[in-house]
Amino acid sequence: ERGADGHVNVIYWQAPSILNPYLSGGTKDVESSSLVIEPLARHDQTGAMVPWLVEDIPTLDNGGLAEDLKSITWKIKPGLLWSDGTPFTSADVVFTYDYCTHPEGGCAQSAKFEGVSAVEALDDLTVKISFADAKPNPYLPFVGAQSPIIQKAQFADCMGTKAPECTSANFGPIGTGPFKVVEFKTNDVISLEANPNYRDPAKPRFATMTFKGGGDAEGAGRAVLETGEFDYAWNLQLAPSVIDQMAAAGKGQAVSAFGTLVERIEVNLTNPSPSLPEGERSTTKHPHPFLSDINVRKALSMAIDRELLVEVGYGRAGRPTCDLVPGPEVYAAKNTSCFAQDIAGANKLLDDAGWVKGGDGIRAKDGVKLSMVYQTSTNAVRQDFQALIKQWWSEIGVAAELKNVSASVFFGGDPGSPDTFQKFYADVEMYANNFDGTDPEAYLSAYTCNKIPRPESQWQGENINRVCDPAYDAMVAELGRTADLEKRRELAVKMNNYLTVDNHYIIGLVDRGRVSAHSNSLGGVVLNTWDSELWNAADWYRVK
Amino acid sequence: MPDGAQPVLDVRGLKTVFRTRGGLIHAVNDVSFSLRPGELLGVVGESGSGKSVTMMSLLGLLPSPPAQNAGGQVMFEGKDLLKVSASELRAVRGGRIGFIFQDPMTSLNPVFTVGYQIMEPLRKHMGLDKERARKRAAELLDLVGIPDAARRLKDYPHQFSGGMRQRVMIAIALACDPKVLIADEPTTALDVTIQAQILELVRDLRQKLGMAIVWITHDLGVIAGIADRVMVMYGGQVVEMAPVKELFARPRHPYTQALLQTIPSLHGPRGDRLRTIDGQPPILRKAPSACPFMSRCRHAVPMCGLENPARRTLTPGHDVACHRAEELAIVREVAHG
Amino acid sequence: MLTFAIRRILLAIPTLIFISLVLFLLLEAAPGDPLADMPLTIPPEVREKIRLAMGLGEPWYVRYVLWLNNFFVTEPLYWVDSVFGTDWAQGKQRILSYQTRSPVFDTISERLPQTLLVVGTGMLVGILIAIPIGVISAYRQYSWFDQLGTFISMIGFSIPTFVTGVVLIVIFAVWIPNSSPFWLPTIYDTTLRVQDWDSFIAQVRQMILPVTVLALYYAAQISRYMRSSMLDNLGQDYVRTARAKGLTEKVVVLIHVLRNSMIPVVTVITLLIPGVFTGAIITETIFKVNGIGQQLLLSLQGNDAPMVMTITFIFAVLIVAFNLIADVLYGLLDPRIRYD
Amino acid sequence: MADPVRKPLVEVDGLKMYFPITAGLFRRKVGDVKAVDDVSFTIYEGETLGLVGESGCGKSTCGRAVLRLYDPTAGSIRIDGTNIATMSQTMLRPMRPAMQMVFQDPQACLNARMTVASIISEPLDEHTKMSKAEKLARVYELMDAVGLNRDFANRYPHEFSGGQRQRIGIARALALNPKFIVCDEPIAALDVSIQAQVVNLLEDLQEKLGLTYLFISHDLSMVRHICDRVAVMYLGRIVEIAPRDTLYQAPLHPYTQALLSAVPEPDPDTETTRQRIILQGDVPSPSNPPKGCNFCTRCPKVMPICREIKPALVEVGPGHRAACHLLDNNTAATAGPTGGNEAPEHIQQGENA
Amino acid sequence: MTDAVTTTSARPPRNQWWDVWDQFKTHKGAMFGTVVFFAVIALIVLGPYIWAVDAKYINIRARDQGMSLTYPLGTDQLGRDMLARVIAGGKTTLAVGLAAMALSMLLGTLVGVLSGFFKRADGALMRLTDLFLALPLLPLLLLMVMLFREPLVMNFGPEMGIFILIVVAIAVTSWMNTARIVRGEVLTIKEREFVLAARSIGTPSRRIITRHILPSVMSPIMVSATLGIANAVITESALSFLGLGFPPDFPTWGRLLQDGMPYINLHPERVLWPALVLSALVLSVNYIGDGLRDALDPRIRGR
Ligand SMILES: Nc1ncnc2c1ncn2[C@@H]1O[C@H](COP(=O)(O)OP(=O)(O)OP(=O)(O)O)[C@@H](O)[C@H]1O
Ligand SMILES: Nc1ncnc2c1ncn2[C@@H]1O[C@H](COP(=O)(O)OP(=O)(O)OP(=O)(O)O)[C@@H](O)[C@H]1O
Ligand SMILES: [Mg+2]
Ligand SMILES: [Mg+2]
Ligand code: NI
Repeated sequence: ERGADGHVNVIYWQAPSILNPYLSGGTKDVESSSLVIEPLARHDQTGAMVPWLVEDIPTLDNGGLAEDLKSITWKIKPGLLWSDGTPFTSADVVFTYDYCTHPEGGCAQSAKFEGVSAVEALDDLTVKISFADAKPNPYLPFVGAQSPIIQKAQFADCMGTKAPECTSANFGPIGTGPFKVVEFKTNDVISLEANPNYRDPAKPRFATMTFKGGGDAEGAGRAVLETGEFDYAWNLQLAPSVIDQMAAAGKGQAVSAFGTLVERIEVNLTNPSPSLPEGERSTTKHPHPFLSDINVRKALSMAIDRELLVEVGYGRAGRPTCDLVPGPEVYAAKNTSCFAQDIAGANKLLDDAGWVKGGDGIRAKDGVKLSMVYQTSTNAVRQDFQALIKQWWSEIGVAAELKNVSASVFFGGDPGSPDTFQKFYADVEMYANNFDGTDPEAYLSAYTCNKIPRPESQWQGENINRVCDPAYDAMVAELGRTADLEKRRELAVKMNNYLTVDNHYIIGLVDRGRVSAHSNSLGGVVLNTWDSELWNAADWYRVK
Repeated sequence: MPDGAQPVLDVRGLKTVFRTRGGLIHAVNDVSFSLRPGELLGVVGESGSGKSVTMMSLLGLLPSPPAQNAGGQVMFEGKDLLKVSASELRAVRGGRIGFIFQDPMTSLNPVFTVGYQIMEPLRKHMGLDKERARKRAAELLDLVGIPDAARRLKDYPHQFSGGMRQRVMIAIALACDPKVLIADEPTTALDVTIQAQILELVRDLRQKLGMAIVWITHDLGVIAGIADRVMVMYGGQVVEMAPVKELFARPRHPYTQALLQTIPSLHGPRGDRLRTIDGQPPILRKAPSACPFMSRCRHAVPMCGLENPARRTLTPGHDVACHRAEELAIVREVAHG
Repeated sequence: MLTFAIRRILLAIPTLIFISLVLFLLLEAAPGDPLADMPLTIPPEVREKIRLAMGLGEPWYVRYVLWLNNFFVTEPLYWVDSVFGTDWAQGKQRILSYQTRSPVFDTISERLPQTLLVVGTGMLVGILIAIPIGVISAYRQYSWFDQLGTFISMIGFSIPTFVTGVVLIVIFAVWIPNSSPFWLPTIYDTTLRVQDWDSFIAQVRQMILPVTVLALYYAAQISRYMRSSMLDNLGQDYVRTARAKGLTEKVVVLIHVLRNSMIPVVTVITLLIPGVFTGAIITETIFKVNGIGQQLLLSLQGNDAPMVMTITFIFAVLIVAFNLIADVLYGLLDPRIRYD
Repeated sequence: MADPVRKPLVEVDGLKMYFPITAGLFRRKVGDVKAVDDVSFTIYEGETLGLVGESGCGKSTCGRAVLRLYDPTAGSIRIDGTNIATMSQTMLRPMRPAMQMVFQDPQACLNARMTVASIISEPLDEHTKMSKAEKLARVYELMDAVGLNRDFANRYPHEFSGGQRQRIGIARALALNPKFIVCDEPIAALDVSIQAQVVNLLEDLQEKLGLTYLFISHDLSMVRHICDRVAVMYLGRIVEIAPRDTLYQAPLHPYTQALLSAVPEPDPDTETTRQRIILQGDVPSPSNPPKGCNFCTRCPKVMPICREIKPALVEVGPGHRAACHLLDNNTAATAGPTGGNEAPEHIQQGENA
Repeated sequence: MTDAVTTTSARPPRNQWWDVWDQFKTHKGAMFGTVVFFAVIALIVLGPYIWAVDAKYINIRARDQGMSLTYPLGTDQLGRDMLARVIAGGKTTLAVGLAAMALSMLLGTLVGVLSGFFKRADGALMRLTDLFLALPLLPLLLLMVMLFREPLVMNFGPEMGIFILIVVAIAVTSWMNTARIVRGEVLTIKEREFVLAARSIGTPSRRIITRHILPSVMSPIMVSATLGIANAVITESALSFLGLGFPPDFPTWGRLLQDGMPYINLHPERVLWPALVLSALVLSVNYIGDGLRDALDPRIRGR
């Protein structure tokens, strides 16, 4: 029965700053708002799509998807109400599209609507999305926590430049989700209560929820596992031994699941040397003096003991990987060739390639020393990885100078800063990235020549390694034309292998799962890495 | 000078030492004196001779540590002040015995009004309520010659000039009609014209209130003007004690003699060179076994190094602590002649 | 005194404007991007659009003047409107945070209460501990109490709050089972409203740990000042005068000496007060008090320039203001000092 | 008795030293502390001029201004014929050795962190290029001269008695063989028994080295002992200046008279019988002196004219000048009705001087 | 008529520092502090010879060990020897603390003395101080790191370059209190008679400052300096925390503390030891400061 289980406490150590995912792409904001506003369909914990506000998933079979892949038609469940009691209609869906694609709105999720030519309401409960070109993967708009439906009535006056000024709407969106916002304190806390108009009268089981933000992963884990003050803690990026020790207190348990997030080392194929004139550093004008050599890249990869990295850094929340695309099941390449650490092999490889160890133990060839800068963002686990990897590399005669940059600078796209991951003023850098949903197309398409960050593009672009190979560009184009799932799979694996095990441009390290924790008394938690973690909060209940 | 009356204050064999890092300092050695009612006892001596320490140790006002009483008794109203309880002592301080300190600039608390500071002892010792205490405080200020007294009660010490602050100090000391007033160099920091004002005031007050006063000073001129008897201190000891005229006319201790000769006179014949007392005051590190003045004394004999001369009565009322007091009296007489 | 204050205020205006310019340029020049927080999955073109929507397309001087105008004109208008129900602001654009897209002043005013409560109480408790410790240490200089006090305050000074805080959490929330009455919450509930006795107790309990950490930190500093100030004053002549008046030691020390000793200490405390407004970053983070300090840290990490700019500028204003207040207080407490 | 043949060493003419008082929003100058207000005197080579007066009357300021430790507001200071009143500090530096100062508080004027040797050799460091050994030799010489044991060279000031400290100060002043020394209350902080030593030392040095002193003091008996001429100051002005004996025997200004009568005599017989002039009240603030005669607020012989017009310093005897309307009246009484009219003119001259 | 104090022969003036030392020796707290301080120094300087283990060597198989004979202070989460890390961290921490403190004192004293001594410079310098006081530290540090990190690292190598950067950054943001205290002190000392005496001798201002003013403001400077070391050490740890500090594999005590925090329950010794040495350092420096303050003042020295 709705509200029977009283109160639940959730802690996210990153505090949500806004409840409108269209104005902020931050995970914390997306996930917290997913308690309130919902998309048409979601992915479940296996990555499979499940209808959410619609009757079923449109497919070619059920006719929801046009044969030419140029349109998709969603049928909304009848009788849905917003939390304020007004009916949920296709007009809201259309409005959401208009809202996000308004040219002055600065919508954070506009990529979701890329290629969409029109969104029309066929009737109150039917929405048709048309694409400019055939779209092999049409399940981007309105699927997943990033593109939920917002209420037209509430946001009608918040279009374009007005968007950020609608504070009360942004802080308290009216939704169809299990909870509604009572009070939102930005970067601090959200008080929620059960949505009286939620479609399932028995849900949610909790009458109220406190969604607290702030602090650090350690404190959040402690609050659930050790002190028992909270019921659910998100994303415990902590050393496994620490989590185990906390869990030993017996107040709660850690749960984990895997998605597409891969911790990797990106190899710079261009020369980042500070001696180059500004504007030419890390550009394709100057190939990297030694990382252009595949043997060096391969040796770097071979020297790494990924299993140990997992053990040290992620425990249950990680598994070794050589790949860029570790999931979902259908697209996973499942290479294992790199799992065994092979220092001797790496040494031999380098010896054979003519890199000889000097008196200082560092290899060199033609006066080029294998000495590099290894950067990453500031984060305890990454720093441990850096230290470990640095040592392994030193065993194969490669020197690394470690550098860590505050995450806000590293991931901030400020073209003025020398320390961003895109500018890549280092020889190798380590971070994690993933893709939304279950389709890797956009993700794999990043490594084309035209997406190389360069001064002319204000250093924007996702091709961090500066890979530029017409063959790869061709594969990207082909993937964009292929709708057949099996063919897409083959192509994706090929592309993955091209970037990783074949060329070692990207040295995959750890397939990072998510570890969250919930108290023993919180039932119904199903950790989902393909969507919001809180996707099924309506089903949560108190274990009696 | 009411001779023979019962003394109000009788000090016997007072000894005070300081425990410092460098060892003991015997600042006051066996000082005895008595104060008769209504009498003004002048205390002179060079700087560091123990004048202030003596007076402060009477009332236990020295910081302890390092100061420590090493013996003696201070009889006041039938009780030994060195032995009474802390609360009894507090009743005497400010109530029965008033104290005026040397430096009027620093002896008043800068953050309280003058009125508050005068009223404090009144309320404490006489149990006056606020209103009555204020009235009395105004009377006192008026008494010490501060015009517009009632209004000035609200002023802070820094709004008063040095001379006026000293008057305030006097008012505080007089607040509870003390039997004894101890004034520790009350005019040293003041100008001559202001000093003259204060001296005049004290003469007046003495007549009006009739209390016994101990007046410490460096200035023999002041002593000559107001004292009934004089106690000369040197090296923590009393070296001579005599009625004022007697002392100026017939000083018996070489130190007193030298002291009288060092000061140039305003009117007398102008000598060519001032007489000096050469050498250093003694360092009081050990209990005295010799005459403390020996090293600077022109008349020292071997005897002086062997034994600290005891104080003896030379003529009635005139005590000296010198082995050669009798001879020197004659020497000086001759020199005068 | 009044002219002194006015003079100082007039002098402060150019200083503050200059400070604001320096701050703005600093933030401008500092590396970092407000979009760093967003997932890497958001493509660059979208990011560029978002940046434009935030107003980052304008040159810095335009944004600076805009900020000045907003800070000194628009925001006060809004404030007046909210107090008197007028409509002078007429919907002018306010200073919006990049992160929350909401007016920074709303966020600040939302957070100020808990910061003031927790950090303020921390300081207050710190002062209340420090003063007696300072007084006793000075009065009994070189006694064991004094030595211990010195020792503890040095420890308090040398161990960072992130250590003391966590140690307290481990002791009071982990080792002590949470069924025990001595168990204390470690996560500050900012939604708690004190309505009745129970919620009052809950509020007190959740404040104990952060307040303790802060109090230790402040007490360590202030007790040192207190001690040395007391020592200075205990040696003064007026203390002897007070004793000679027959006052009890209690009155002498607690009225005469303390009052004088407090003069420099009060000004030291006054100068510490601006820190109360900006909160204690580390303590707030550890205990999730989510006050101004934590917001500043978040904004810095998120390169939320309008928020950082506004908070730091308010801080600058407070520093300047409290410097002035300290001087005025000094004049009020110490009658010898008259400014004119 | 000013010997006209003797050469004047220091000539001070119309010296004014005002300290500005600022107030208001913009720190505008609203007035002056007239610490020294139009003072003129001459000191002849080898003589000692005494400067006496109450605390705060401007004695120290006058002494310091004469040495250009302050920049005077107006007036000229001629030392050995050179006007130093407006000279720049760098030009002045070579003149410094000729004029030195001994300070009132022997504790405060010695840097507690320096040894005696380094204190005494500071002037040598500044003005000579002596070697270390030479300097040490000179320091020992100076210490001998002022009667300090050479062993004390590396002790610190606090280890000395007041008199010894003052000797250190005097040794420092003597280091550069000055001609002229301003002694700013050199004995005020000393014990009576030690005062005599210092005064004797000063006299001996004067005799030996032919020094000229400006001796500032408020101890009238000591001034009488050491000085040849005495100037009495009140509230920034000289009220009377005369050869010593004249002044002490026949003081003309009521303030001088009061001052002399206030000095207690160490003689109980005269003390009890003496008639004192007790002045009432305090010295007015130098920032707001009375309109007429500065002394009019306390003067026992005050007349209406005193509250209106500042008397000028007039010659009343050989080398004896005083500023009092009483004296005008005396002269007026003898010089006839015109004298009364002359007075205002005097003032104007005095003001303009 | 001999002086009460007579000695036989004239000794030439001896070095003043001997007197300072003589007095210093008598201060119990200061001697205790010195002993602890030198013990810490000895640990840092001699430690690497006695305990010749590479602080950066990762022995992943031996991670998270408790205290044992092979690992006297245990190992960290990567199996690095904690004792070696404490020793190595001390070197950096102490160097940063001392250097930043020295630089901050230098700046503070310079500004304080100039603004206290020269009336005309006062206004401007005090506004400057206000400005720095009101500046937020974090953006300033971020900016400094961004602007200067690369050039410094290029010229001095990664460790030295960042060392310089951090020292300068800490000093630049912490000199203001010293400046204010020194200014206040200079203002009073300037009015003292011995300064006037120096003027009357003709000593130029710059030598008055060096000879008279500076030694007299030593004791407040000493006090700020002792607090300054603690402050610098703690700021350094905060900087490491923000990723602005030394390279992450480069231990400092602040970083050891940071690193140990998550393990406080599991391996409390990882926090305990760095905290212990850190406190010992700060405490000893404070006591030394106390002793020096007394010893530098001949007036107290005489007692
Ligand atoms: N707190 C103290 N610690 C150690 N010695 C002290 C202390 N107070 C006073 N003395 C010593 O006691 C002796 C007597 O000092 P006292 O103050 O009584 O002298 P005095 O005669 O009053 O001198 P003055 O005329 O300068 O006031 C001196 O030698 C002094 O050094
Ligand atoms: N630097 C200054 N700024 C403002 N006023 C000053 C300054 N120096 C002195 N005065 C004022 O000038 C007047 C004369 O002071 P001065 O020190 O010359 O007096 P004095 O005769 O030497 O007094 P004392 O006998 O106390 O030494 C005093 O009122 C004093 O307050
Ligand atoms: Mg005394
Ligand atoms: Mg003077
Ligand atoms: Ni003579």
